[in-house]
Amino acid sequence: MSDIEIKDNPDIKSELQTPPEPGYSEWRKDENTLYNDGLPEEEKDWFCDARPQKARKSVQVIENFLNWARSQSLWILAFGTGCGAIELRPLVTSRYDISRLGMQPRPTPRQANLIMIGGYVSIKTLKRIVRSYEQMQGPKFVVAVCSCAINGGMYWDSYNTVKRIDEYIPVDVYVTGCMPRPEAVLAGFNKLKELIKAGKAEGQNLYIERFDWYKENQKKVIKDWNMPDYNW
Amino acid sequence: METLYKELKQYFDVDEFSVQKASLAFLRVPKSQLVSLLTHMKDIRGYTHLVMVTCVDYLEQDSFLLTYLLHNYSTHCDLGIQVSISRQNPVMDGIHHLWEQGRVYQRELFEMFGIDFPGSPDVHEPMILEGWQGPPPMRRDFDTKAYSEATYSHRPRDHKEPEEYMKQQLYPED
Amino acid sequence: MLVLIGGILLVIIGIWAMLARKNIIRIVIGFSIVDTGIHLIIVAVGYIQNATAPIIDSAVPFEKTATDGIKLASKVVDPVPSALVLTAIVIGLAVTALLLSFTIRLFKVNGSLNIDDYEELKW
Amino acid sequence: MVNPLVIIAMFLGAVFLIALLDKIGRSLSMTLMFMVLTASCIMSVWQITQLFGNSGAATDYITAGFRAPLSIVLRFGFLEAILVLILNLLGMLGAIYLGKEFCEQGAKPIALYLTAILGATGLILTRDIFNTFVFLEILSIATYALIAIKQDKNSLAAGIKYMLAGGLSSSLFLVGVVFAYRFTGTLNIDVWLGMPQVPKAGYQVAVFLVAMGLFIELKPFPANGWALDLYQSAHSGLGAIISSVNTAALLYVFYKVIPLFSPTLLAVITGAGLASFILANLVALRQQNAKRLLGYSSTSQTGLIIFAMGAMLQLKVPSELSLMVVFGLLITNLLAKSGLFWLSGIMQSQGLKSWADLRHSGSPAVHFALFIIALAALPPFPAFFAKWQLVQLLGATKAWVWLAGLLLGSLLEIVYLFRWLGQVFSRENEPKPLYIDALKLVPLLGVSVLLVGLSLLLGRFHPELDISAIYPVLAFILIGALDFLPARLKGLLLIGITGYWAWFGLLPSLPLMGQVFVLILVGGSIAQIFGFMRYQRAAEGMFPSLALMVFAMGNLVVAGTKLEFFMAWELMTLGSYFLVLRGKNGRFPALSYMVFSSLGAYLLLAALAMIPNTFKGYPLLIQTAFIPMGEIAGLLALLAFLIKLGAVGLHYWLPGAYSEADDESSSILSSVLSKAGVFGLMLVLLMFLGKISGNSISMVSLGWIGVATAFFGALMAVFQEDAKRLLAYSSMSQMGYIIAGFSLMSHLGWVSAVYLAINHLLFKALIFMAMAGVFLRTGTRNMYEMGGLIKKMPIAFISVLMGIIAVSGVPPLSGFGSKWFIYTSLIEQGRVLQAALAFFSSAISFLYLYKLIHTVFLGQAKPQLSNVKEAPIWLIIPQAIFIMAIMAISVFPNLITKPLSLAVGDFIAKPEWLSWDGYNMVLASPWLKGNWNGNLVMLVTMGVFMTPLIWLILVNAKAQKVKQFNIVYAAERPYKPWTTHVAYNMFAHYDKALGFLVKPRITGFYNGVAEWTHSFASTLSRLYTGNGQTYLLHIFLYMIFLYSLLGVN
Amino acid sequence: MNLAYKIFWAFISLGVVTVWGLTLNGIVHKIFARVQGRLGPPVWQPFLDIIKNNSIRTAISHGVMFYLGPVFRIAGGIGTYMFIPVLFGSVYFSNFSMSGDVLLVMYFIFFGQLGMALGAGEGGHPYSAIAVSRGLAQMTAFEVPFALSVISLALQYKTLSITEIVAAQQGSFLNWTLFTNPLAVIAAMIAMLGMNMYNPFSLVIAPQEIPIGPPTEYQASFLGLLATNRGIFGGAKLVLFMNLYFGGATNLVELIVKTFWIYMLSVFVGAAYPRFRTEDSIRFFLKYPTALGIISVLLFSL
Repeated sequence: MSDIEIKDNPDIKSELQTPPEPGYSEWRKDENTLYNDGLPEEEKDWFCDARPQKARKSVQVIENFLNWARSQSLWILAFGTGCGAIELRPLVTSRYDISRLGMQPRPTPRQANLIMIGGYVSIKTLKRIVRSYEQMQGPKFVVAVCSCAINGGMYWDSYNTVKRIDEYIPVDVYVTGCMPRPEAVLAGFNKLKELIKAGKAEGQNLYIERFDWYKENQKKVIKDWNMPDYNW
Repeated sequence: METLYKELKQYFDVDEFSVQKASLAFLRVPKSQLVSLLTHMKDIRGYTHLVMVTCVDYLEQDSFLLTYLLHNYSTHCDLGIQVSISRQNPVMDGIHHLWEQGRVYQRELFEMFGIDFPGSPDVHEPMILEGWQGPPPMRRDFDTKAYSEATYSHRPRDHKEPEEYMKQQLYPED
Repeated sequence: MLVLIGGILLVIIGIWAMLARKNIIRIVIGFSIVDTGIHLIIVAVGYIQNATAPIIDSAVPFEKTATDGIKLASKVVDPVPSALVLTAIVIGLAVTALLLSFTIRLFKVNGSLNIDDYEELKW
Repeated sequence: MVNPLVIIAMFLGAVFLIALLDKIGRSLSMTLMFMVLTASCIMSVWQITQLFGNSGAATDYITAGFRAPLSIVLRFGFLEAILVLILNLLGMLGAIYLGKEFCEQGAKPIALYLTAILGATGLILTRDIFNTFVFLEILSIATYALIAIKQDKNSLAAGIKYMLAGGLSSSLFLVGVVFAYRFTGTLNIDVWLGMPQVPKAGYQVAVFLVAMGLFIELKPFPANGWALDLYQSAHSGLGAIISSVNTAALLYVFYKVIPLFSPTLLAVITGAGLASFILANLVALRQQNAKRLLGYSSTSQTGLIIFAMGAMLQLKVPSELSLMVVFGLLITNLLAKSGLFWLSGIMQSQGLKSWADLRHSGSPAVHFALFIIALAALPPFPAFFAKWQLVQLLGATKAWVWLAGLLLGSLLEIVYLFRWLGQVFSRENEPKPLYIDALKLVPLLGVSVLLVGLSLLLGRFHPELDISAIYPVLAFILIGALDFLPARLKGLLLIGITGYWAWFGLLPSLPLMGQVFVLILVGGSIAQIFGFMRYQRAAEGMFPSLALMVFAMGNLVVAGTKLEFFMAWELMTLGSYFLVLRGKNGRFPALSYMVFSSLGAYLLLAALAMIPNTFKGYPLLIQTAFIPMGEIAGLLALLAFLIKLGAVGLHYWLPGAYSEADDESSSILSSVLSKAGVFGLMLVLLMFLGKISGNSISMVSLGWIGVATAFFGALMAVFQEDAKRLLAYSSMSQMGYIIAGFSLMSHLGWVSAVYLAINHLLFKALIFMAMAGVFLRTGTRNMYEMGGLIKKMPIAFISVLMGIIAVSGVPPLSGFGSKWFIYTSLIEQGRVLQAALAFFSSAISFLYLYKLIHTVFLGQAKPQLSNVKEAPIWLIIPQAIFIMAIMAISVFPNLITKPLSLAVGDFIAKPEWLSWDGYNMVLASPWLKGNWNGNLVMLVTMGVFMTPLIWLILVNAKAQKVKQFNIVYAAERPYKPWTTHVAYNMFAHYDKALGFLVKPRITGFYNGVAEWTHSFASTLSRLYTGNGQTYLLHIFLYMIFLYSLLGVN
Repeated sequence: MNLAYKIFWAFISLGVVTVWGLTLNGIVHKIFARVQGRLGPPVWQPFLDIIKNNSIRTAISHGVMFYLGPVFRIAGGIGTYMFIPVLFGSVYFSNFSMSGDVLLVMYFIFFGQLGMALGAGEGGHPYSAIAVSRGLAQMTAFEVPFALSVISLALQYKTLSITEIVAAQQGSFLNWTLFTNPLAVIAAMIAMLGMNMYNPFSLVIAPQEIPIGPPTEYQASFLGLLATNRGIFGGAKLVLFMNLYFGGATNLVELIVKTFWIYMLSVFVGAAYPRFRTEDSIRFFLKYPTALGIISVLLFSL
């Protein structure tokens, strides 16, 4: 369990790059509405154009209890985004069995709390990741597995692979390795649980706080946008 | 294979015949004769299976070398038919009428090398690279590293020598 | 009796002509023959052997009865069929004339007298 | 007193005068003609009034001063006067119609025309057999000559054929007359009639020849090719005269001589008449030329009248009755047929399809419909009463073979007549503008007025009919006359008069059960009339039919006599037929509906013929206990009502009729009209109460028919893509439960059946009305083309939701009551397997109901439906009414269960073990115990529904509302609503598992029957080769055939 | 007993069945895990999941019917339970079973399914509709043997009232329907396999084909309600089957023991079998179980 590196992401990010001051960018109509410019005109009716709002927390005591419950019932979005996703199979089967931690794979992002970025993220995959992430209901957590997700890994000079996933969605826990062993992933999950219990895994609100910044980053690389600005 | 080559020689301007092993050989054909040769191979010679279509960028010779790999199920032989086309005018005749799956290869070749196949269905639709705006990425004159550095931000390296760091982590008491 | 048989014969001949000939004029002739035959039959029906003509004069003695008006004393031919025949002949004549006039018109319109040429209306 | 000689002399004089007068001026001769015709009319009217005043007045007039045997006797009695009047009236109308031809061609046709009328008049008047021959020839020759009005090849050729055949038959007649004279020594028919039968063979031959001469002139099938050609080619004005005046006169002559026939000959002629009726109708099925079709129809009608004469003479029916029958048939045929011939002259083309041009022509279309309905012997026209009487007589004398033949022929007749009607009125064919000579409309108007006037008189004064029996017709006329008004006004008017009539006229006179059915049939209709008021403009033709149907349904319940019941039944069918026909693709469905309904009606007619008459003024519901009904009659009547209910095997018409009508009409048809069948079924079973128990084989089989209907109806509904067809099959399925409920013959079973009927009315009308709004706004009926309409049409969604909960029987709505009743009653009676099948069907109903609501209202909205908005208020009013009704009987089930139990209790006593404890309905039979407390169920459901709802709102009030494409789509996004919407062939897996049960076998069977009939008709029609000689041969062969039949007998 | 008491005890009894139903769910997951050689989640995991789902901060709704779908579902579950007497002879645990008989319960089961189907339908997700169509299709099939077996019971006990059916089975365990009418019980138990949607009849959820099925779009507290309903509705069905076929229960312990073992049948079958296709499932139910049901009905109607 020692060859792992766990980083508490928000701290890293704040020292790397300051997000822009709150202000209205061009795709944001107002406080509550989005432009959805990436969509053809006739499809705009079919997508919700509301801007996500920051979620309020409950009273601290209750929130602590709820955080505990959340940490005990993490449902993973079963979406293999890269080669690291193969690690989920040993994790759910009898050898490691994450179900004893209250975790289970869930086939729909609506019902999942945790998305596992399983390795390299190409532009095409990034688009799907963003969509799935936004479709999850918060509080939601991101665990990025493999070095590719951290710094590009062996795809460090690829024309089509993003190197830092945390520029596009807020990541709670990174698990290094190429690929990390299931034990490492498990340790990552445990770290996430600690963060949740400590009330530090507020990636969802972070995403909304820095929504414009994230969106700008996403749109910079995803040229073929063709989806609403926020996938409800 | 040799006999096959000799027979083909009578009808087509094939050359640069090279045998890799008993069941695999390559030969080269002029661009204009490719489709008729492939038709011949498929309909008469029994090379009914299109294994793949691939391309090599010979930047120095200013040409793309396309390789159509065929397989014969009765003799279990593979034949690679190569054709060289100009890099300046990368247009090739499609073979999707012979093999339906040919259009997928052709889409890929267009996307990655910019080789056009007029008439091939959806050939200009993006396949893997959604919304790609740069030059075809598999061309050798495309500098992927420069592109990557310009487009994607890199995580600054938090430099630690692995050996020392691991020692520190694992055996801090030493 | 001979008249009756002759009449029936004529009817049969006429019917044969109507059914077997293709020319409309011949059919009309056949029709006339049938007519004539029928007239003969009618007369034959009324005829009574050895009777006189039904003219009430001195040649035919009669007596009055209380119930039935006049009672003829001797045999006379039944006058009614004879009267009928007269009417029938007139009518037959009229029909034949009409038939012929239609035939002529038809010939003018279409130029054919073969009955098989007029089969457009069917089913 | 008028001496008929005056008429004849007048005609003759006019004929000669015209030749002269015409030299002076055409108008003079025309005036003379009309004067003569008018004069003879006036004389006959005068004669009639005279005879009315003085019944013992002499009617016989001798000529030349001699007494009967020696001189010609003319009779100008009551009957003759009426006939002369009608013939002359027709002659006058015909003359108006032919006015243009007369003006152009001058004295000759006018004189000939008058001669023809003279001949016909003379035929009616004379009592001398040879004089008959003379008048016959006058008529014929005049007609022959008139043919030449139209000088084309076909007309002339047909003329020749006609003359040859006519000459031949008159020759036969002549020979017959002479021989008869030879044997009887008299030419006077009356004297002849007074004589005892002459036993000689020769005499029989003579009578046979006389009969054949006349019979052939009457154009019996198949010795009538010449006549058909003539009808087809001659001027339609002439066709009208031949088919009406000539035929009527000849028929009257036939009527005069028919008592002379020996019993064998009578039987043969009667049979020949019936055969002519059936086969001519059969051949007519394949006919596409309108005039030729009319020719066939003429043949068949003549055959029918001859059959009626013969049959009634054979059955020794009193002559007044038989006269009434013959006269009714004859007069309807006269008027309607001449009217149709005149109409055919107006049309440019004789192809039946091109008759669609009539549709927008105004009054001619109305006339056309009138004539067709009159010909089809539907109420209120004289032929209906005549046929009714005929069938009653045949039934009373147990002449089953005659009866069957008559009904078969009538059914065939219905097919082609209504196919024709459908061609004209269906909206499928686009009409071309039609230019009509106004003068030619006069005769049409004349015959129509005569027909309607006669019908109303007959309906008013028919001894078996109450005045209320013609209310539907009056309502039809009233609303029809106001048809130019906007739909809303008409709707209000209709609601007003129907409501007034139902409240003050129907309800007070009825027992409780009758009131329940009035509530269903009339009340349900009234609520739905609001839906019909959505039309902005007049919606021509809709409201009159609706009025006809609604009033007829009301009459059905109050009907006291058999005739009242049957008339109401037929009028209801007619009204609903027009509603179906009005639909966009209504032509074929309307036809199949009409044909099956008529089949049912004829079965009913036969059944009614087998039971004694009932009393006027007392609803049948009360009388049933005293009506003895035989088993066969019961079976036939049951079959008739099962057809109306669409029981499996007899449901061919159902999906089309219920789905192709206008949307509101579909609603009223499937929710209300089907209950008329329920009422009929109940009446039949009432008659068997106490005689047949619920455990008898017949009732158990009926129960199986019921549950099978429920099962197959539901299963077929599952695989429909068209929402209305789905609902239609669903109606069929529900009818199945009702049949099963009635078949139990127990108190509980009947309560459940009537409960189901009421419940079905409520939810089916609710769903149909809501869906009518959907169809209106979306412009399609295919469910897979809709989707996501819940946001656009929330009220419709709520209605359909309520409706489907009520259909499926999910508590707490009233639907569960129907399920509870049906299962408990079935199990209580030991029909356990039927209960299980019923349960299966009701489970299957979930499939189609979910399909209905999901594919239309849920799922993905389509871009082409983005402008859809809520239905007009007129469609929402009935929905609101029905929702309130459903809620009321759901929350307070006693509102309905107790009255129903009382109503059924009038017939089947309520068992002790069925009781109410507050709202709790307790069943404590020795065979089954159970209970149902609808009120408490509702309260508990409300409670358990509200609790989690409040919790959810507390926790999750601020859920973000998203749009239709904000769905998880395997990390992709959907692109097309069409492919994202699961709708088409939704139950493909069910099709794989059970689809083999609903392969269209029944439909195939009936289609096969239709095809075979048509090909048989086609083969038969090849008899008419068009060759004049062949026709002559036909005549000879036919004669020989009939003679050989005589020999056999 | 006045109404307030009645409602109070109904809530108590509802609480009992909820807890027991959810615990059973937990046990089932544990058992499945053990069969697959895993440790499995803790038995109380369902409770945690419900808390978690209710504590989700954001939620989306596709419309009113989507919103009401889970409410219908759980109302169907609670309602079904409310119409079943839980403990024989206990006035406290008889709920509102006087509202109707077994027919009411059989039809009230549809209430929730219908509402849920509609709500899921408004979600607009194709999987929802596919799953519903499968579920309904299968439902029509397994209702046949179940209905036959209930009819057979009605013939046997001459009543449809659940209380009276239970009463008739008191005395010795040999009076249970299981022993007096075994064919009907077998038919009904096979039908129950279909009702509980475990393998081989897990057509609706079918994780590999139409993941999750109808609730694909449901999340947060909607899902919480659905999960709660799994406990209640499952419990209600078990109590119904126990009452009809296994002599009912006179105390809570008996109830727990009996329902546990009834449930285990589905679980054991489910753990051991692969899945049917829809049409095969329909054919299966309409063959053997239906035949058994018909035989049992005929036996008692003769």
